[in-house]
Amino acid sequence: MNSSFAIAVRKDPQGRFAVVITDGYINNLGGEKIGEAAHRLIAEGYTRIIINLEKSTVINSIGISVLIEIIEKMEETHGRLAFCHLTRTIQKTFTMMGLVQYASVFETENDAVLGVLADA
Amino acid sequence: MNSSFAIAVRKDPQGRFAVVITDGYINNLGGEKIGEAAHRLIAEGYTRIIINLEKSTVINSIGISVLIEIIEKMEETHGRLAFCHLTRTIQKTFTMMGLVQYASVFETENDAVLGVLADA
Amino acid sequence: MYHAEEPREVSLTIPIVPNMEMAATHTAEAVLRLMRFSSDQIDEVKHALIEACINAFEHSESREGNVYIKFFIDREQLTLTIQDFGAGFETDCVPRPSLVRKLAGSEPKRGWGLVMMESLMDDVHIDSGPQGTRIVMIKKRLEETAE
Amino acid sequence: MYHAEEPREVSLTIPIVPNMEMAATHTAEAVLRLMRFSSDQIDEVKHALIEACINAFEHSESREGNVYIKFFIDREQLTLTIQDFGAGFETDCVPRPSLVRKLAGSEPKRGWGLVMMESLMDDVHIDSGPQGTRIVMIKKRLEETAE
Ligand SMILES: Nc1ncnc2c1ncn2[C@@H]1O[C@H](COP(=O)(O)OP(=O)(O)O)[C@@H](O)[C@H]1O
Ligand SMILES: Nc1ncnc2c1ncn2[C@@H]1O[C@H](COP(=O)(O)OP(=O)(O)O)[C@@H](O)[C@H]1O
Repeated sequence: MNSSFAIAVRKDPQGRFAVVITDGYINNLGGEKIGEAAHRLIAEGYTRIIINLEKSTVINSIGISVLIEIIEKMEETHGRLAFCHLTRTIQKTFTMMGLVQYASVFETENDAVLGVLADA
Repeated sequence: MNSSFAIAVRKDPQGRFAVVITDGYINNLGGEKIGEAAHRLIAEGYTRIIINLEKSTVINSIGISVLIEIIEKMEETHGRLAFCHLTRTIQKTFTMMGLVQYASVFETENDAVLGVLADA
Repeated sequence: MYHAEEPREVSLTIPIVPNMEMAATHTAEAVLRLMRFSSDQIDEVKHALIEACINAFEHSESREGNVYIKFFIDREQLTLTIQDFGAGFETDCVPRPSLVRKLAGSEPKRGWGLVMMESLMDDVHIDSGPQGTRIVMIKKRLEETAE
Repeated sequence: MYHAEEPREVSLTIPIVPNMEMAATHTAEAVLRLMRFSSDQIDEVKHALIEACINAFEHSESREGNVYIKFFIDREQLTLTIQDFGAGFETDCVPRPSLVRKLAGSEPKRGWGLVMMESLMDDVHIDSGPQGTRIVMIKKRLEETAE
């Protein structure tokens, strides 16, 4: 309901992938926090990143533009970005933008893990 | 969030008390539903009734006036009415009205059960 | 981020439609959260606001059919006004409700709205007459949140 | 209960303050739920409304400092207007965003607000000029909920 935003990062013990779990409204500030977390993971060498939006049901276009920066960074390292638990509105928006051509979308975090690890 | 309202009734297998569990905004319609449930229980012979408001965090004065009708009915049958899981605002309001002189207030449903069964 | 120094005003106009007071409480919740009021204070304001709205819905007989709500927030407090252009009422003639009398059956069960507003807000002022009713309610910030 | 036949209008005025678009989405949610729009439709309206509000916040340069939102609901649809009294803009001169160009670094990452509104609403009309900007968006009721 309010505009507070929190983020958690979970790393695969074997270092194959990392999950960024968001909580709250993804506006400019929320987007920036996701961006920072992703850039840190990329700097640490992660090439497979999952963003779990289960607890973020509201996003604005400024927040989304940060996600594009992450995709740009991941393309440079030939990494794979995946999203899971998108609301129908967010999925519709990502599709309209063409974002789903550069990042995979999965129902659950588990599906996303299997997805980013496939043909690895 | 919306104005839908639901009610559930749980009866003690030994018939010593019954719990009315509310869910949603207690306005005139919500109040009426609670009133009907309570009056049915009284008609069935229950003299100890607990109203669990855990899932009702918003109430209006029309809804409250129905609770007074229940107290009135319970007084006639020398019954005991108890409430549990009141928000601070609802507790403050019940206290301001003097309602807590005629009905006991407990933190949890379990406390309320022990309360209405005490000196039974 | 928001700085409590700057006064802010939010206006909401709702039609007289059953349960439309919920639009007012949801607006109140969002606005007061942004303005850093505490959850308990927000809850009290929501309940007082509901009472003022349903009174306008039930009693105002407004032909024009709307209720006008304003949230004015500054460093010290929220000033909330609820106005209708209905028939008005004699504020001095409203009897204080008594639970004892209500349980004795000597007065109607209803009649708790105004005392609820008074109990939940720091100040309530009612201006009512043939031009309608305007309620001004104040909720002071708690010390910690004003800092 | 509410009958969809009667048109209803709700107005909300919010100040230009970061995150104040949340007050608008919460009002929208409560009003549209009462007016029996589906959850998915409400969610789409909320996101379109956010974009219109943050555009007014970011770009309008309004001195007067408010955004005026109106929900007009009838049997067929919601008509939502978002207005500011800012500087306005040339609607014809806004380039369509392209993800390919953005990823190639040849255009800024931002610039998705207007296309989001168009994608989420059934109709979007923008009136903008030196007197400010007024966006009129329409969301039609789904067949089932109109009954
Ligand atoms: N906005 C209003 N317009 C006209 N009359 C009002 C208004 N608000 C309150 N009143 C009058 O004041 C009385 C007391 O209101 P209240 O304490 O809220 O109890 P209740 O609404 O249950 O009667 C109402 O019965 C009504 O006569
Ligand atoms: N209310 C407004 N007042 C002035 N300019 C606006 C307004 N809304 C949109 N614009 C202009 O239209 C452009 C495109 O808006 P939008 O598609 O929402 O993307 P973004 O806000 O990310 O730039 C803005 O950059 C701005 O120049």
